[in-house]
Amino acid sequence: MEFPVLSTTLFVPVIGAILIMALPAKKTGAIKNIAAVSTLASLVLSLLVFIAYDRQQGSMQFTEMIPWVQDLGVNYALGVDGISIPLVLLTNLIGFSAVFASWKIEERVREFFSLLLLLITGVMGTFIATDLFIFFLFYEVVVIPIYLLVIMFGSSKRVTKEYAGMKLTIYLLIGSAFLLTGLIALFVKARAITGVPSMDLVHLASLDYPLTFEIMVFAFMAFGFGTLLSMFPFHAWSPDGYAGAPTAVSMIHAGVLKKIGGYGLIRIGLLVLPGGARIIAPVIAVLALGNVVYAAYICLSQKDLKYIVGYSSVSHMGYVLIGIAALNLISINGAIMMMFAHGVMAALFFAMIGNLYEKSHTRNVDDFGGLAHQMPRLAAGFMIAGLASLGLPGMVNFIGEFTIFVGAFSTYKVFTIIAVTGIVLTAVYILRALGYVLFGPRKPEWDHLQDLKGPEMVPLMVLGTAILLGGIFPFTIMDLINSGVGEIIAQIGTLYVGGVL
Amino acid sequence: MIGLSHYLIFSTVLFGIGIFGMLSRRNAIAVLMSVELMLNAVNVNFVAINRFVTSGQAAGQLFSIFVIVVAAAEVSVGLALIISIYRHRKSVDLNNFDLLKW
Amino acid sequence: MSTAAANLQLQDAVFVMIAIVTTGAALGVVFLRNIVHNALCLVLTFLGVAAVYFQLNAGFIGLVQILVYAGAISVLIIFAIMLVMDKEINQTNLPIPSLGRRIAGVYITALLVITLVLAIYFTAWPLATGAGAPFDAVGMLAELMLGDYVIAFEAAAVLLLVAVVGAVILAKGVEKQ
Amino acid sequence: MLEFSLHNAWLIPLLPLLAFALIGLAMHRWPSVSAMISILSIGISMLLSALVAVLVFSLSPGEIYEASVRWLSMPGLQVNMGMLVDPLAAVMLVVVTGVAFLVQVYSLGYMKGDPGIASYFGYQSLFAASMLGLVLANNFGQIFVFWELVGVCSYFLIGFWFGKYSARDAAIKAFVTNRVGDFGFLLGILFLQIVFGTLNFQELSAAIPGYTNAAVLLPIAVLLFFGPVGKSAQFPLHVWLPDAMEGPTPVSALIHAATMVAAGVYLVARAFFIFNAIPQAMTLIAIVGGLTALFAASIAIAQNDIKRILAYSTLSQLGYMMMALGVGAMTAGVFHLMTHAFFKSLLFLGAGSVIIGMHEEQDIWKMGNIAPKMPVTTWTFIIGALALAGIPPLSGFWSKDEILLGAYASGHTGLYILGVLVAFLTAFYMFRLVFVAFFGKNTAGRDKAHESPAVMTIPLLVLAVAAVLAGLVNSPLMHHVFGHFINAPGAIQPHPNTAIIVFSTLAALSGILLAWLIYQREVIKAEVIKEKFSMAYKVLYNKYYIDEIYGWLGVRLVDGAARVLFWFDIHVINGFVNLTAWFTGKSGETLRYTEDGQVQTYAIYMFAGVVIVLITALCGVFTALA
Repeated sequence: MEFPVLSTTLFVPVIGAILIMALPAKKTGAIKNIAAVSTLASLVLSLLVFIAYDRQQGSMQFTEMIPWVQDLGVNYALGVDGISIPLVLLTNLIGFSAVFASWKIEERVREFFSLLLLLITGVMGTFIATDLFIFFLFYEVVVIPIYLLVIMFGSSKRVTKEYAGMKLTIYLLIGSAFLLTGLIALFVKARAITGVPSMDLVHLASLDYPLTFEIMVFAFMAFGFGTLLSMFPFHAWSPDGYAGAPTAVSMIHAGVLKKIGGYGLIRIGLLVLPGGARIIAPVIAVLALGNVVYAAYICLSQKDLKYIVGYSSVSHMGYVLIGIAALNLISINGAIMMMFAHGVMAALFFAMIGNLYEKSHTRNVDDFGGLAHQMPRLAAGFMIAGLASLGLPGMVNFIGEFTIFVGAFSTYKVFTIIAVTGIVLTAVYILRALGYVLFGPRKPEWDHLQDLKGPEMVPLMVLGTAILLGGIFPFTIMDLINSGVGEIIAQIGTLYVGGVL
Repeated sequence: MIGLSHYLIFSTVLFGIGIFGMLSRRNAIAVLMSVELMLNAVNVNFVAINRFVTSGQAAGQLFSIFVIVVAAAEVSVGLALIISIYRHRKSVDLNNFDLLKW
Repeated sequence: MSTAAANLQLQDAVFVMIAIVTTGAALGVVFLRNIVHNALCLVLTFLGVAAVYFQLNAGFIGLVQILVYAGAISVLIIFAIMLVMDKEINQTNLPIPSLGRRIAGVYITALLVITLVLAIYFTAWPLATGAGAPFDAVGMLAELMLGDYVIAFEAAAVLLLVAVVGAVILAKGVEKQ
Repeated sequence: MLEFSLHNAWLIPLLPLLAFALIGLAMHRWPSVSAMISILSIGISMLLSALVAVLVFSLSPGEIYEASVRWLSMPGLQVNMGMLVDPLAAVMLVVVTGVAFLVQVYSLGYMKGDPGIASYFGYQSLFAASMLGLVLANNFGQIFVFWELVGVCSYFLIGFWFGKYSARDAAIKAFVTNRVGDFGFLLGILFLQIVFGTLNFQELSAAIPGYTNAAVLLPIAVLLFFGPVGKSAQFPLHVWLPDAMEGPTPVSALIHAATMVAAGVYLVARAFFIFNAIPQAMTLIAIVGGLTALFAASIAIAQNDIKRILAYSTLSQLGYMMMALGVGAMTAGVFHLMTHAFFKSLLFLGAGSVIIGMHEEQDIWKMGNIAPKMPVTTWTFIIGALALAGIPPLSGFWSKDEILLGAYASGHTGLYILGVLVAFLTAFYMFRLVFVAFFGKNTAGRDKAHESPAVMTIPLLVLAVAAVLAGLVNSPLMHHVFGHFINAPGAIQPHPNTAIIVFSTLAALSGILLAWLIYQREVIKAEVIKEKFSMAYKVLYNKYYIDEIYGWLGVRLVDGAARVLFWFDIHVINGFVNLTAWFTGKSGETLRYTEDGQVQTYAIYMFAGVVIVLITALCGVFTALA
């Protein structure tokens, strides 16, 4: 038996959480160190997986399987392929950064970090599970820490943190209810076809389902995953949720949790139900336009930095959605790249905003001005995140956007043209916000703010490096993604979109 | 010719009387007694079906024994509860016990 | 033949009589206003049911029924009545004051009985041929109880123990410090 | 050595990139070290470029060198990072590295004492790297990547003095306006990728002639042209360039006069085979170019800020180049790009020298007669102005003449007349500037003026030499060697026409004469003209109110729509969400009264449920029986 690298990656944070819970609450330093070490261990392991994955061979690697509930065909089955590795890596990059972004927390440290570590495990689990039941189980593991973290450590501005936490959680649960319905329908149908109960994704994907069934179940999944991905018009949780959440949760939520939606849509939606995807894809594409343009417009009128990034992440998810909806190799490659890219970018953004908020106790754009004088490093972080957000080449986001546009353009001409207007709107709101916060005359009332230093630099270094390396050497990630998506496309045959557009 | 149906209808009637008693009496002990009626109706079913359908086996009778055991436990606990309530509230009238309302 | 047939008819007549008496007693349990009368009717019902068991070739169950229900439980109930009665004895078993709930009770009871009777009528019962042959029910019960169902049997034992302890504590009350 | 430099031409952009990385990561604490690294790297790049150019121009025309590495690839999409070295690229390499080197040297003097010198040189290096990458690009994907990167460098350098509101806003405006152009450019690239399956210039140029579906090719060409319109600040996206003068003057010289804004012209020249396949697109380019040339020149007449005059002049000259390309005179357009790079950066650097000498004074009316105090600056500036005006035998003369010749020879007589008019206006506004700023009557600020240090004047002198001589490469004196190499199939190569030469020279001379009469001899009072044409003057002074119109549209349409949509989001979508929550809460509020605490009520519910289930089951049985 090989070394179970995925399980180790997955459960190191849990072990950390248990250790933290065993410590006395006063030992905050030790608690933070344990959190940092355990997330670092996961990060290193996932980097190893990223490097060691055999791209020529493709398919699921590092697989592990332990039978669990045999009557239902449930196995504790893990495995990664080209689609999940970038997201696992993303989770750990952000998880590690999130620990450092929360370094200044002084109240209920033990609760905070143990919940955070559980959250990281939950998110990671969804990406490496190859069994539907395990996938769903980890997804549910995520919900509770999120809720607790928001209502315990969040901040109240336009909406109270209780409202934000409740909204977030209920949306997540509504999405998961639809998801569960779809999953159960799938399971039952598959058992009716083969007579064998199985929750194995590969097995489920290999079956042919009746078209009406596929459409129905895909619609359920599109709703469930779409809610998770903040698909228009189910996006209302996202800006409020981020605004209310503490920094680390905003980072993880915007960075990776949302990506579960896109990941699920590809892994379960497209792979298992290609027929349904064909019919419903145009609908998703239309809604994606809603995301891109509508949310970008709203960003223009926002004053709270977290709302700007919150709505902008809704807008960027539109690119992912249209990439998925275009149903071709290039666009799906782009969608996954975009998920990775947006993850690191949004996390960096939230880390910077959180840092600034912690010191200045405001997030209102108009309160600031000329902060680049006092805090050049913070300004650099903001600039990197902002330029990545508007899709500057050299940043990893550009790769995602460009690839999505190329892929989507071959399927939906008009839609893509509308979606590309997003790059102009994004430039406007991002540059305005950054300009108003960072540039302009020095304001003496912010002279007491200290620039980033010590642990605060970690998110900037880790995430900034990821953004730049990914942007300058895109083939390192793209080849990996392509090996996974290529397999999907090969497996489900050529996809075409049902409607004429 | 008396058959299975007659026994079942007899038990149904017994059960119905039990339900009505349970729903319409205000004395807690009377309600408890109604419940006993229902349990007995169930037992009649077990034994009758055991006799007519799975003849030569004893599983149905066994279950009625278990029901009796559980009923005995239920009665003892139920009566103890009633006594306990009576000690505090000086009443066994169910209409007076609505502390858990809305 | 004729004796057997007569025997059967006699049995039928006996069942009808038992059923009428038992049902009447059950009605008495519910409708009489004196709680002590109710309790006595309940004893009668228990006995009637025990008679039905005997008729169904389930002598052991019948005996258990008499011992446990007509014996123990009835006594318990009467003791309880004795402990809690402090009112006019003829007003001890009144219907609930809410007319609506009473009507709802009537409706539900009626519907339930009708549907159950319909269900019984329309069910194709897989009747066993040659039913009613006597067999060693007690021996089989013993085997089942200590064989396949031993866990349930033990659980029932524990349940009884817990019930006894619980009843004692509840009835006795916890002393305040 | 020559071979080496050709095969390793990728070093040319890479060196400044390394310099940027070094400065950004390690050296930003030591400004002078940063500056040295930057200048050294661009200097080596310049030498390499020169070697490359020498080699390319010794090959036979049409011979090119291409190499590329995989960057982003998947089945159906291949974007490489490559290099395409041909005469066009070689010329651009020399121009960019040469001007960048001189500007960086000049910056040593100009930026002296600024606290942000290290980051200034970092951005300069990044800009040089991106611009050189753009020049060397062998496919549209790569060109787009560097296109955006030069844009962001421009953003950083315009906003370099970010403490000023105006600099901040100008930077944002520049980037956003460029983004509008890039929107179309990106769509054009997407179209190309989808239609032809490749972005490589060589492959496209092989495929386009065989492709006859004009209904597809026309939108591609128009969309692609969006990019140059934004980057080269053509009407109607020209608004950012004058504001971009908020950046340090050397930046204006390098980025917003000589190189980056010429990238649009370069792109049109590079993709000439696409545009040339569609006559309508060519006409569009020519008209946009011509319009911009005239429009900007007319605004330049009424401006008072020395840098703004030069900025509008740049706009106008870029329009000239576009017009040249649009009429099919590709050689002339690129030729003018090159000569313009030299004399316009000379003018900007001269203006910078004046600004420094006058202690941050930019209004020409507050200068006056500074010539004696700043001789080198003055005379080099005048050389630049003469070159720009197109006085023989300076470089501007040769290139401008080629453009007018091309317009005339290709049958675009209207554009030709427009071109002559612009030549006249150019000469006029440039010498208005020269006479007012350097020889004016106003002596208020003269005493404080002083000549700049050698580190600034030497680049001026070098550029002045280039401005004088650069035109010769495509003159009859050198047998039109430039046009021999830089050409495209289908581009026109007209024969020289003496009448046109004489005519355009006369136009320029009369412009200078008019400026002399008005502003030096004051035969005609400037005020009188201003009074007489006050309406026209106001319109010109306010740049045709285009900024105001855009501002109004921006506020009304974009911000207004944003507020409306936000209202919609908060009140309709969120409102719906909250409504569901409210409904759930209310129904719970109502339904809780069904829980009255009566145990028998609960029993009723329970048995009601049992009855419902039973009846349902029974119905099922009945249906099965029926």
